[in-house]
Amino acid sequence: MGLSLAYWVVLLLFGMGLYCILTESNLIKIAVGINVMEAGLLLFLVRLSYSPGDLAPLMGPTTGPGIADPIPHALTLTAIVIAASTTALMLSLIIQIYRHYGTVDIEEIRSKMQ
Amino acid sequence: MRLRKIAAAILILVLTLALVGAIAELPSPDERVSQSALTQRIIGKGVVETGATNLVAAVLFDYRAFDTLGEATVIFAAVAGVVLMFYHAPLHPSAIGLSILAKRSLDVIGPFVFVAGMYIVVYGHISPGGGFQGGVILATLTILISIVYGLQEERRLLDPRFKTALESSAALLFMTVAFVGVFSGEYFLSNLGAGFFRGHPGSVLSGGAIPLLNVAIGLKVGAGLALVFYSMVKKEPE
Amino acid sequence: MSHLPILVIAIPLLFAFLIPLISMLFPSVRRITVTAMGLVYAGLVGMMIWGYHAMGVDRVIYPLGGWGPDVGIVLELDALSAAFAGIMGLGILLVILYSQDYMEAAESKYYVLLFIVASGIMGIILTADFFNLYVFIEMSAIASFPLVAVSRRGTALFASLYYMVFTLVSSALILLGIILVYAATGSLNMGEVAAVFDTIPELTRASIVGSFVIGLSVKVALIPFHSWLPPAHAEAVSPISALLSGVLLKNGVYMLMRLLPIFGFGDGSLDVRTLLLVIGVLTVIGGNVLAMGQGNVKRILACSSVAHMGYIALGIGIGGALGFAGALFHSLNHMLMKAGAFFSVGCIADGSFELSGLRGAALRTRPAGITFAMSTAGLIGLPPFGSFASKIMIMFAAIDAGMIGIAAVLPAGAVLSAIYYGRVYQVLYAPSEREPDDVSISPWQTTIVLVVTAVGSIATLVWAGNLARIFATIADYLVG
Amino acid sequence: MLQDAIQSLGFGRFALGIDAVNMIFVIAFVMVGTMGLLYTLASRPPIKRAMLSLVFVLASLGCVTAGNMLTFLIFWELMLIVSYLMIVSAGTARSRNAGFRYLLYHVIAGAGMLVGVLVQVSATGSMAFSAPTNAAIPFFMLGIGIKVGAIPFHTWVPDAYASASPSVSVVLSGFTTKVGVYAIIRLLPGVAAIPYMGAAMALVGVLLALLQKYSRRVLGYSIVSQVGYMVAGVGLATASGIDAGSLHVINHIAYKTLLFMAAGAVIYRVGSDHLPSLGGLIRYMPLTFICALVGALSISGVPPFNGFVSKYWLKLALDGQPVVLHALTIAGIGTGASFMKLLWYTYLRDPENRTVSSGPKEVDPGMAIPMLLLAVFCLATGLRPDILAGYLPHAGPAPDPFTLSGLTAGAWPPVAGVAFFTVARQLLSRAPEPPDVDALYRRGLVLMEYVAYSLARITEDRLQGNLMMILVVFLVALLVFR
Repeated sequence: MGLSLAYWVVLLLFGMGLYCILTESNLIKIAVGINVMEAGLLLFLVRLSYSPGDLAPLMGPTTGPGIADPIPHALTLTAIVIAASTTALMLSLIIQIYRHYGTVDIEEIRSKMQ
Repeated sequence: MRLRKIAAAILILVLTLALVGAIAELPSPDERVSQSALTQRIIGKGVVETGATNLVAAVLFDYRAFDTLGEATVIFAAVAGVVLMFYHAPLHPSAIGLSILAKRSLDVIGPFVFVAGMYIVVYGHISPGGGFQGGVILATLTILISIVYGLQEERRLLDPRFKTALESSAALLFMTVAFVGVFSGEYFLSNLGAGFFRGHPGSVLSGGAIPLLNVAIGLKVGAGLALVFYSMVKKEPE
Repeated sequence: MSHLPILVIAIPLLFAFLIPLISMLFPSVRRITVTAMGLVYAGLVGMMIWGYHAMGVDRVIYPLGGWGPDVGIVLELDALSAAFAGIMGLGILLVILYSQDYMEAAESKYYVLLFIVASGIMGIILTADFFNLYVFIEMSAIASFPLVAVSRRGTALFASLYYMVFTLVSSALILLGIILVYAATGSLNMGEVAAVFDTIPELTRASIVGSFVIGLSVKVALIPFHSWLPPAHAEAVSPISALLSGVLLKNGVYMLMRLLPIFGFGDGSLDVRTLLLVIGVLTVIGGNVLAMGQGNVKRILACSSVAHMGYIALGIGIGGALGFAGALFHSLNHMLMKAGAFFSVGCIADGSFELSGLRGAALRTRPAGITFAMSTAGLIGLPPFGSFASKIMIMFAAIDAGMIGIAAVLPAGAVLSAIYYGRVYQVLYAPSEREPDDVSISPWQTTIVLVVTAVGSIATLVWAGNLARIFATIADYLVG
Repeated sequence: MLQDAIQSLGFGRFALGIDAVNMIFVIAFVMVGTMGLLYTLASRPPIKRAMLSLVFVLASLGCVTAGNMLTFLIFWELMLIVSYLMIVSAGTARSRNAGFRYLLYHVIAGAGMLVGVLVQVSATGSMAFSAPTNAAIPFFMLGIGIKVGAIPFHTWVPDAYASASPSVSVVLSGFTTKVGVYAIIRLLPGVAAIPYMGAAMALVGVLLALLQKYSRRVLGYSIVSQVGYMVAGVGLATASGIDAGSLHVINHIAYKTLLFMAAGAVIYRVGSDHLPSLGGLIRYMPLTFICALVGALSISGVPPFNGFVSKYWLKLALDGQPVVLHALTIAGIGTGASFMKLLWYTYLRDPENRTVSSGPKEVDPGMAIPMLLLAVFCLATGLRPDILAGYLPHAGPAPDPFTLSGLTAGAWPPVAGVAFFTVARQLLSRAPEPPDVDALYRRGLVLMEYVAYSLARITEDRLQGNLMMILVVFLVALLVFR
């Protein structure tokens, strides 16, 4: 299919992240998986705004005709911050869980909860 | 377990292939005509309408400043959550810090890191960067201090209560700027329309409220992330 | 009226930013301040709804920063937003008031997060911008994760993480949908997207609708996406359980109601109605069956929330305006009853909510013992409680559409819920050996909250005629 | 269009009113309700329980005077809530379990009614009572069937009434099933299967009543049997059938309440209603015995008591239905036998049990007065059937029962029943209490709860398996619903 390479990378990241969430039993790796998945989405958003040869959306004296769409950039920034916040929160939860159960393995935690 | 891995792999493969179809139908950004009316408008009039030459900052702090308020709140919530989570958490970090060599090095580069952070914050509306990016650099400074000098020293320099107060005050600064629009008869988060100083686009004193918002966000993010780090590694219960 | 739509979002945020400062500088006045803040918040929401009503227009648009819908973000207040703002605002106020007695020693961060949730909910309800919607979804979700874990028990921590992973995956799906919307239309404003939605290529349209519907279904906890809900709602402290079940679940409901008409119910490519009907039936039956298999009062209530979301999904899935109106009405009722049930059970039991240890507990607490019975009877769907009327509306919509089988699912769910609530009554209201005089009376503020939920769930039946007419007008305007 | 639909649901338009059809029900409920409340008050219950009884009577009055189906439904469910509270108010584990089962039965009944009513509204466009559409009939059959205690849903009747506290079961026993009979008149006129349903109830009910070992269980099963008569009558939907059935309703309420009062009096004085351990009470409680006797004669249809009149009219109305008619006649024999058994074990035979022979006292006047009043009522309306005939729905010319053929037709089944009991007494006393279908239901319930428990254990706490479901459904939605 006629997708550019960047889109394949997006799908690859998205799929890898999902696969990691679905199969890893280590909580930290699940958190990493979520981040990878979100990274895929954000790359998609950024790629949408850019076509080869575009300039960054900084208006100066040398403004050319091809300027990248600034909106996805702004959205991406926002989404990155949100992803970082959730990651911080999730990691702190995992730390607390580790202090409680002495493990970050999801199966072991489940067996200890019963 | 192996079964789940195979199932997950197949599932994700099929799903991504299904998404390929959806993406392939999208208008390709490689053709210049695909830029929407919205994009063209912002590229065309952005500088005039906001006074900021960094269009990303223009979108982030003016056209879509409400998103930025939301994301600042997200950080605030995450910080509150982390602090809540570690409210009574005892842990034993290194209290001594690293060697004298590292300490002296930090003494030298510390001010530069601070200046770099502030620069990125203050110049956010005319060059790449902005409150979030600069704020993160400011927060790394506190992390460096706690690693090199130990948490006790960092705590002595920057009391967590001070950080909390700084974070809240910075958020309140953001709100104040946002409410100026309301009180001047314009709308919430109005920028130039509310009478903020336009300045000459490209200079530091330009872009109306955007630099102010950048500073507020920078302080808030810096204080917030420092608080997150401190909460995660702190020693004594407060 | 002019600035009220932004005030209901900005003022609770301001409160959230102020609370740390206040509790640092004047710790003694925190309680009264928080109460006042809650009342101010609810008052603003009330004024906004009243103002909207008084203006008599279809929609009020508030351009943020003065930018119109073509460039910036606008807030849009229409009848659906007003209705949900009322439901959620009341719910939040009750949660705040109830927390004051229940979480006496709570850290100030608890209320910070609560007000952030309050603000995020209003943002979701009022915004007319897709990406802004995502920001507010995340805002209210992120503030709710630590609230679930606030007790710091191991099970609560794990439940919070479980909830978090599910929510993040669903948010990622929603974000995917938003990105596709932007890529396909070049716009993020809901009205503009709705105007051109039919021109999007079919595969993309299906993917957009699919990712939104599935993402939102996870948020609404429809089966088979429900499994995060019972642990999260059961392990949280009681006011937060009420917040999650009574208020936050309605976020997803609101978004389904707001977005599905924009997507034309996926006509042409993805048949959302059939999907919702299938999932709805599964959810009503499955949720109740799961509730039957629990031995913990709060888990039972949590699973029954799943089932009630199934009722609402059915109401939406039936497709007609009447079903929509019934789903709206049921949202209101479910908020009152489920919040009331969680509030009451918080007073009845402290610490452990296992049925085996609660013999006769409801007889020893007043008025929680009585309000618990009332709320749960309402959850079964018996008169004189409002859910009777909303259930009738949804069933009637199904019968009118020729789906008697779907209509029969709702009372079947009621029968199943009678089984497990009957079991709960058998334990909670069994006289025990303890002296009858050690009845514990709830503090007055808690009592007010309990009475409001109980009386409210009756009042919705008394005024069912007017409420149904209001909700029908909204639904008519939405789906025509 | 939409507003019309809301309008047709009739929210907020509650209507109550008395007309020809429900007049007799109102009279019956008011009269017996008053007696029952007097009796309840005389037993000095906690004030809450007395209040519940009052609310219950009012709710059932609301149910029969409801002017539209929504009002009817609301009162129908209110009755359920109140009667559930009344049953469990006894405070024993047994009453709680019985109350739980009662709740389930009647929630199912309410569910059936709700669907039926809505189907009806959808067809006619209003909440007014109307002849049922075909789609609504099965749902009404389910709902009303449970309410009247139709086979195989009858088991809640003895279960609930025998487990509640005695004063409660006096009030409780009169109303619930009768409301079901009223619902047949209003909502299910002219469904051919209903008279047969009534016949089955009459037969099975009396057969099981004969084999019970507790007096209130005998009474409970005989309610099923007697309600079967009414169902057979009103199910005909002819003027004479409805009249006869309605008359039987008021007669039945009177004598069955009387019998429950007598049984309750025995429980208050002796502490038990276990038939094998009672006996000889005629010496200590003669007044109670007389009342019980009047009740037993009335229910067996012995002239000139009131049961005789209504049963006679019923049989006339059922002329075209030989199967039903014969079933009712056989049921009449069984009724005679079971009430002979009741009287024999409680009052007539020599006591084997020491506690009884220690000499319980006669009932208080507070309890005796309502009993006597009801006994007088039973006799008076038996002698002068025209007192009530004017209030019947059709108030048509009623045949005089006091003819030779009428008297013999009324008298022979109870006589045969007494004879049967005398002959088969030894046999009956050794017969075990028969199993009923509710053993099966309880098994089913336990099985269901076990399945639910297993399902809940299997599905919960499986983070990744459940996450995968999201993707599976997403994929299915994308691929299938396209």
